[in-house]
Amino acid sequence: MTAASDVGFHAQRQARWHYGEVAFWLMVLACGFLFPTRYLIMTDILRLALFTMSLDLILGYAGIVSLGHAAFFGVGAYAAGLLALHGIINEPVLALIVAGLAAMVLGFATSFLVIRGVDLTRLMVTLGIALLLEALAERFSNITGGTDGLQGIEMQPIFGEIPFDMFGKAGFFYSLAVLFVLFLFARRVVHSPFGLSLRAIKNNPLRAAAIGIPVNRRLIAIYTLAAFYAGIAGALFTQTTAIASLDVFAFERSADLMLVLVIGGTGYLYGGLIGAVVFRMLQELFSTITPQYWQFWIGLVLVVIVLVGRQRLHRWVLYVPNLIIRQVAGRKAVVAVPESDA
Amino acid sequence: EDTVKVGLILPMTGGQASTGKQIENAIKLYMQQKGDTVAGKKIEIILKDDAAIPDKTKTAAQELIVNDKVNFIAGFGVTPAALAAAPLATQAKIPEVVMAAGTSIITERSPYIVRTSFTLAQSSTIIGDWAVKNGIKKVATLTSDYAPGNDALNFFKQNFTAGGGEVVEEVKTPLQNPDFAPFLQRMKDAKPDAIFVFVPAGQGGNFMKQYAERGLDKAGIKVIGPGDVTDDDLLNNMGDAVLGTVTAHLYSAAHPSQMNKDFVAAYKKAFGNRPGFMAVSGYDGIHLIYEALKKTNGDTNGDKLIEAMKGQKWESPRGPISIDPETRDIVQNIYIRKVEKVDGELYNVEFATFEAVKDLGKTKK
Amino acid sequence: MTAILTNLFDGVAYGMLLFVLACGLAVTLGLMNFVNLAHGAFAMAGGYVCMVLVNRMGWPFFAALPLAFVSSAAIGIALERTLYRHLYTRSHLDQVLFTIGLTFMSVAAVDYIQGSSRVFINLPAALQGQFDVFGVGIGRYRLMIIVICGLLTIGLQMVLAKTRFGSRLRAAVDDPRAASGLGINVPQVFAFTFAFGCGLAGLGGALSAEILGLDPYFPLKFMIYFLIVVTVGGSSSITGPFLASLLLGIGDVAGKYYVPKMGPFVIYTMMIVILIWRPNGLFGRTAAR
Amino acid sequence: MTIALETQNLEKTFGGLRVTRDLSLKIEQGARHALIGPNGAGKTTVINQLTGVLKPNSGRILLEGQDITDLPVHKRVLRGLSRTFQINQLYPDLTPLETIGLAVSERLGHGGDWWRRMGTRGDVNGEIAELLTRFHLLDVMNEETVTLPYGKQRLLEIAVAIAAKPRVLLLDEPAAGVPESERHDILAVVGALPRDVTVLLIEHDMDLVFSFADRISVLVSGALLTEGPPEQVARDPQVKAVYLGEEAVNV
Amino acid sequence: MSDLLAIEALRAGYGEAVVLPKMTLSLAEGQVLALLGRNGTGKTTLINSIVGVTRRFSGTVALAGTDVTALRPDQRARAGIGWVPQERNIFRSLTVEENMTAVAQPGPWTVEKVYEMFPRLKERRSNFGNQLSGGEQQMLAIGRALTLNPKVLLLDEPTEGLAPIIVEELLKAIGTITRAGGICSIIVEQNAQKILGLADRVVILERGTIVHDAPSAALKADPSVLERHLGVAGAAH
Ligand SMILES: Nc1ncnc2c1ncn2[C@@H]1O[C@H](COP(=O)(O)OP(=O)(O)OP(=O)(O)O)[C@@H](O)[C@H]1O
Ligand SMILES: Nc1ncnc2c1ncn2[C@@H]1O[C@H](COP(=O)(O)OP(=O)(O)OP(=O)(O)O)[C@@H](O)[C@H]1O
Ligand SMILES: [Mg+2]
Ligand SMILES: [Mg+2]
Repeated sequence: MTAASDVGFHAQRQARWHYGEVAFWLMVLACGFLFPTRYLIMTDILRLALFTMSLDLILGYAGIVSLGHAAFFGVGAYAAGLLALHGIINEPVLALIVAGLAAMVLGFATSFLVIRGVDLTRLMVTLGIALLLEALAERFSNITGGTDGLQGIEMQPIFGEIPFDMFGKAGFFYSLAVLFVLFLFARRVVHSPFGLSLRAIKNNPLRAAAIGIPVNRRLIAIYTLAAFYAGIAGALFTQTTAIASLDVFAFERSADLMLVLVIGGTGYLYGGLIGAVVFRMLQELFSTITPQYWQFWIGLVLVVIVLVGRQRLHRWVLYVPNLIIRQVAGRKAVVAVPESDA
Repeated sequence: EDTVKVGLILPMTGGQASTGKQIENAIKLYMQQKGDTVAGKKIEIILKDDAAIPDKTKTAAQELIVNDKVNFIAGFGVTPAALAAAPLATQAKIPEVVMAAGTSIITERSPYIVRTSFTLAQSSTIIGDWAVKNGIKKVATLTSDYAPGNDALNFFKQNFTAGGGEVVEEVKTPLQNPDFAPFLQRMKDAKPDAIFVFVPAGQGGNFMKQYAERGLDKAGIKVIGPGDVTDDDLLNNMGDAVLGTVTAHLYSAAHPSQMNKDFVAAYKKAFGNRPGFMAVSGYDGIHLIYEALKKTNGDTNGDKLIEAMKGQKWESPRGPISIDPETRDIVQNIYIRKVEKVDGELYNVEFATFEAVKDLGKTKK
Repeated sequence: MTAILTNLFDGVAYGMLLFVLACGLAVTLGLMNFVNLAHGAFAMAGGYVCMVLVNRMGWPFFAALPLAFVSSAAIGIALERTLYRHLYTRSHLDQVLFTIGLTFMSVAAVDYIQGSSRVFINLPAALQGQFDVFGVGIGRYRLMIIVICGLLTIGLQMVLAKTRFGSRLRAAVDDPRAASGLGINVPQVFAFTFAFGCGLAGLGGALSAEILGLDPYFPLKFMIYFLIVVTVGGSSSITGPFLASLLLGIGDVAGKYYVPKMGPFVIYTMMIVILIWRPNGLFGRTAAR
Repeated sequence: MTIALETQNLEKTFGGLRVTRDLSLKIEQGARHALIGPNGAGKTTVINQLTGVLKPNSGRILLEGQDITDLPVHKRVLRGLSRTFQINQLYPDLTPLETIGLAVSERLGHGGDWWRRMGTRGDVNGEIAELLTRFHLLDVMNEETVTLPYGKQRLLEIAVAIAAKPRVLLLDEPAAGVPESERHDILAVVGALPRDVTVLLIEHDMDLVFSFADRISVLVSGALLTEGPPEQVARDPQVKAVYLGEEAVNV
Repeated sequence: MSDLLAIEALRAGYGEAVVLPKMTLSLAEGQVLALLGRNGTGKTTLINSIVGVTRRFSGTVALAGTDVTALRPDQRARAGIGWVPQERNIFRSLTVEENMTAVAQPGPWTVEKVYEMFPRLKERRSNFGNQLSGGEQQMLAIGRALTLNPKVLLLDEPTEGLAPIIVEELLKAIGTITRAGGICSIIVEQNAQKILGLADRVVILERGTIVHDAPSAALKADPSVLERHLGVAGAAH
C-alpha cells in the first residue's frame, strides 16, 4: 500500500541524518586539530555538552524540569575520583561506565520522588536532593575530602595505552569519543517509539495515559537514563581534570546547565552542544576582557537573547549556513532548529 | 623576551570576591609604587577569575601556562584552588605563589609552591596559648564546618586544652549560614568565659552583630579567635559590640610601623577603604616575586626563582616576615589584638607579639 | 522551658524574615505565574538604598524603610513597563533565562558601585539588643520584624481575599485575553502587582540586612530560600508561604539548636518531605496549573 | 447477551458533594448505549472513573467480567477500554502521524521499544495509513496538531481513541464544536465500527442521540433516573421535566 | 443614530492573515441577530473583533454612537460589550462567584440574578473554574457576561454542551433580556433550527463575508437558503 510506505517514510523523517548534522560533527572533530592550544576549554565544552544533553533528555523530551542535575554529575565525579584514587578500577573507560552506573542507581532511586508534582515542585525537589548530597559529601569528609575535595587523583592511560597529557589532547579526544557515542545512542532512543512517547507525555500526560502509555514507568526510565548520562559527564570531568570537589554538586552548576540548554534550545539534542559552545565562549570572552564584571555582560546577553527571541536568533544564525547549503546542494532549508519548550 | 608574565588567579566573582579584590588592589598598588620593571624585565599581570571553584582554577592555570607562557602563577583564594594548581606548577616547573589560601598542607603539594599569606595553625595555636595564660578557663567554640574551620578548631583545642583549658561546647555551623541565632543561643546557654570563633571572611560581621544582639557581650562572654572574624575590611561596620574582642592574627591595619601607616594611607587613597590581611598578603606576594627576579637577575627559570625565594626576609606592612627555606611557607609575627576605638574608628590594636611564628601545623608533624 | 520559648521566638522571627523576603515572589510567581528569579535583586536594591540613606546620609532607619519599598517598586515598574511585560506570555524557561540574566547584571553592577564587601545598616539604639520577658530573651529587632510581617500578612491577605483586586489579578493570570475582553485592564493590573511585589522585596532586603548582611551576591545566595518558601507554601495564596516560612523558620532554628550537626539538612529535608507529601505545596490548590 | 462493561454501586464524592450515587450500570456487548442527563449530573465523572482518571470512593467496575477498579489508566486501555475527551486532549507539538503512530505502537506492544526507530515496522505503518485515510487526515499528517482546524482536531481525537482498537469505546460529547453538517459524519465513523465493539456515548444533541443509540440511560444528580430504549426514554415525563424540556423530539 | 452597534468596513484577522476582508454590519436596540455559517467562516473572528481581541487592519466599530475602535478590549467591555467566548474561558483559579464578581459592573444584572437564572451555579458557587462540568462552565460564561451589564451581548455558540431544557430556557431568557430594552444580542449558532424562533434577523457568513442577511421569518419560510449556505436542510431530521 503506497499510503503505508508514505507513512513509513514520513515517520522516519526526523530520524534520518541531515547533511547539516554530519557537517556539524566534522566541524567538531576538525576543531581538535585546528586549535591545539585550546584543548582544555574545548574539553570543558564537550563535558558541558554531554551534561546538557542529559538534561535535554528529561527536559526537552519528557518535560521534567530539574535544578538538581548536578547531583548525578557529582556522584559520577566522585565515583570516578574514588575509583581512581583507591586504584579500584584503573582503566578509565571501565571506570567511566561504573561511575555512570552509580549515578544511574541514584537516578532510579530518586526518580520516584521526581515524577510526582508540577514543574515548580520538581525543580525544588531535584534541587533539594542535590543540596542534600552536597551537605552529605561535606559531612563525610573522610571519604570525600570535604571542602578540599579528593586529593591526589592520578589517571591511568586509557585502555592502558593512551596517557592523559598536560595539554589535554588525550582528554579532548577521549571526551569527544564518549560524547559522540552517547549522542548516537540518545539519538536512536529519542527517535524510537519510546522517545516519541516521552514527547507525548510532555505534551499531554492525560492523553498519553489514555492511549495506554505507562506514564510513570516511561518517566522513570528516561530519568534514570539521564542520570547515567550526567554521571558519565561527571566522571569525564574528574578523569580529565583530576579534580573532584564539593562544587560538583553546587546549585550554580545545575543553574548554568539550565541556562546552557535554554540558550541552545530544547528537544533536538543539539541544543546542549550549541548552548555549551555559546555559553562557554561568551564566558571566556567576557572574563578575559573584565575578570571582575564579566557576569554583567553574560547577564546582558541572556536578557538580549530572550528579548530578541531564541527562534529569531536561531534563524539569523542559521541563515548563512542554510544559504550556502542550499546553493551547494540545491536543497531546501537544511538545518532547522525545532523549538519545543516546557 | 623582556617581559615576565605573572598569571594571577583569584576569585573575582562569587562569595570570595572580596578576597580577590583586595589582593588585586594590593598588587596594583605595589606596582604603582615600585614601577613595573625589575631586573630589566617588564612585569605583566594576567588576571583570571576562578570564582574559587577548583576546576576553573585548574583550567585557568593550564591555559596561562600553555598559552600565555606565564613565569609565575599566583593568587589562589581558597585551599582547593591552590591544591588544584599544584601538579601543574610541578609539571611546568614554575613557581606558584599562594597569596590567600591558609591550609598547612598546601606547600607540601609541590616543591614550587611558596606562600605569603598565613596558615590557620599560626594564629589558632597562639590564641589558644594566650587564652589559657590570660584566665580563660572555659571556652565554647563556633567554627564553620569546612576544612579551614576544622583546622582552626583543632589547632586551638590542641594548645588550649594542653594548657589546662576546657572546651565546654563545640558547634560547627554550615558554611552557608544566614542566621547564627540558634548557635549563639547554645553558646549563651553553655555560659563559657569566651567563645572561640572562626567563620569565613565576610560572615564575621553577621556573627558579631548577632553576638551583640543576643547580649552575650553583656553576659561577660568574650570573643576570641583568629583574626578573620574582625577582618579590617569589615570591622568598622560592625558596631560597638565588637569592642574588646581579642584575636590573634598576622596583620592589623593599626600596626604601628611607619611602613604600615604609609601602606594603609596609600591603599585608602587608591581604593577608598582599609586594607585587610588579604591585601597585605597580596602586597607581600608580589614583593616576593620582584625580589626573586632581582636575585636571579631576571632569569625566569623556575628552579632558580624558587631557590631565590627561599629564605627571603623583608619588612612588610605587617612587620618582619620571611620565607622558611625548608617549607617555603611564611614565617611571621603573630599579634594579639583587641578591638578598640581609635579616632572614632574601630581597629584591632596589637598588644602582644609572638615573634617569627612558623607554620605549627607542619613543624609538629 | 525558657530555652524552648527563646528558640520559638527566634524561629518565628527567622521565619518572618524569610516570609518578608519571599512574599514578593509569592506574589509574582504564585499569583502572576511569572518566574522572577531576579526577585533577590530587587531585595538587594532596597537593602542598598536603605543602607546608603542611613549610613551615608544619616536618615533615620524608619524613614529609610519606606523608601526601600518605594525605590524597589519604582525600579520594578520601570523594568516592567520596558522589559518584563514582553515576557508574561513566554515560556517559563525564557523567563528563567531572562531573570537570571538580570540577576547577573545586578550583581556585577552593585559590585561595581558598592564594592564586594558585606555591609550592614546602622540601627537606632532602640532596635538593638534584647529584653527579657520572664527569662525569655526577646530581640528588639526580631520583634520588630515579627510585627511588621504580621501587619503585612494581614494587609496582603485582606487585599487579595477581600477585594476584587485579588480575583481580577488571578483572572488576568489565568487567561489574559479573556480577562481583557471582559473589562480587566490586564497591563495595569500586572504592572501594579509587579511593582508591589518588587516593593515588598525591597522592604525585605532592607529588613534582612541586619541579620543576613548585604553584599552583591545576595540575590544569588538567597534565591534558593525564596523559592523554597514559595514552593512549600503553595503558590496560590499568601497564607501558604506565610505558614511555610514559619514552619521552616522554626524548624531550622530548632534543628540547629538541638542537633547542630544536622544544621544544613533540616531545611532541605523538610522541603523534600513536604513536597512529596503535598506536591502542590502546603496550601496549593488542587489541580496543577 | 454478555455484559461488556458494568459498574456496581459506584460512589464518588468531591468534598461533600456526591457526584456519583450508588450507580449500577450494565452495558451489553455490542450495544450503542447513550448516557444523558442534565449539566453537572456527573456523566463525565462516570467516564473518568471508568477509565481510571478518577478513583471511585467505593464500588466496582467490571470490564468483560473482570474487575478493573484498581487498574491504572494505561492498563485499562490495553485491556480494550478507550475514550475520547469532552475537550480535546491531543499533543499540540506532535503531528497526526505521530499521534496515531504512537497509539498503534502502544497497542501492539512496541511502545517501550527504545531502539527500533519509528516507521520501520510495516504492520504499524499499514495501520496508521489506514486510520489516517479513514479519518481524512492523510493530507495533514505532517502538520503539528496545534495548527490544525478544530474539526480536524476533533476527528483526530476520535481517531486516536479508535487506534487503540477498543472493545469498549467511551465518547464524551464527540460532536461538541463540530458543525451541524459534519456531526453525522463523525457518528457514521463510529457507527461503522464492528458490531461487537461496545459504544457508550454522552451527548446533548438529542437528534444525534436518538439517531444513534439503541439504549439510553438517564443520569440525574449522579444517580440513575431511568434506562430503556430511546422511544421509551423520550416519552418519559420525568426525563422531559428534568432534561429534555417540552420541545418534541423526533425519534 | 439609533444603531446600538455599528461595524463599518472592518478588516480584521490574526497576524498577517485577514479573515474578515470588509465587514459592515449594524444592529439596533432590542434586536437579536443569529450569526450562522460553516466551520471556519469567521463567526468567532467577527465576535472577537467586536470585543477587540483580534488584529484590526482598518475599519471602525461604534457602540451606541461612540467610536470605540481606538479603545482597548477592557475599555470596550466597560463601554458595554458582554462577551461569551466560544471556548468559555472560565478563570480556572477563581471560584464560580469570583468569576463573576471579578468583572461585574453595576446594573440590573447581579450575581444573585444570575443564580436565579442558573440555580446550578448557585449550588457550585465556591467550586473553582476548573472543577465545573462542561455545561456548568457554559452557564458561568453566560452569567459572567451578564454581570457586565452590557449593551451588546455577544454569545459565541452559547448552547453548546447544555442540556436541551436549559437551552430552551436560555434562549427564551436572551429574548426577554434583549427585548426588555437598552441592549442587543448576537448569537453564533451551529444549529440554525434552534434559534430561528428566537432571532429577529439572520446573517450567514462565508469566508468572512456576509452572504445572506434577512429577517428570520424569511428563512423559516424558505429553508432552501439554509440548505444552500450551510449544507443542511432547514427542516429537522
Ligand atoms: N474536581 C472537582 N471538585 C469538585 N466538584 C467537581 C469536580 N469536578 C466536577 N465537579 C462537580 O461534579 C459535578 C459533575 O460533573 P461532570 O463533569 O461529571 O458533569 P457532566 O454530567 O459531565 O455535565 P456536563 O453535561 O455539563 O458536561 C458537577 O456539578 C461539577 O461541578
Ligand atoms: N488565532 C488564530 N490565528 C490565525 N488564524 C486563525 C485564528 N483563529 C482562527 N483563525 C482562522 O480564521 C478563520 C476563521 O475562524 P473562526 O474561528 O472565526 O471561524 P468560525 O466561523 O467561528 O468557526 P467555528 O464554527 O469552527 O467556530 C479560520 O480559517 C481559522 O483557521
Ligand atoms: Mg461533561
Ligand atoms: Mg467559532
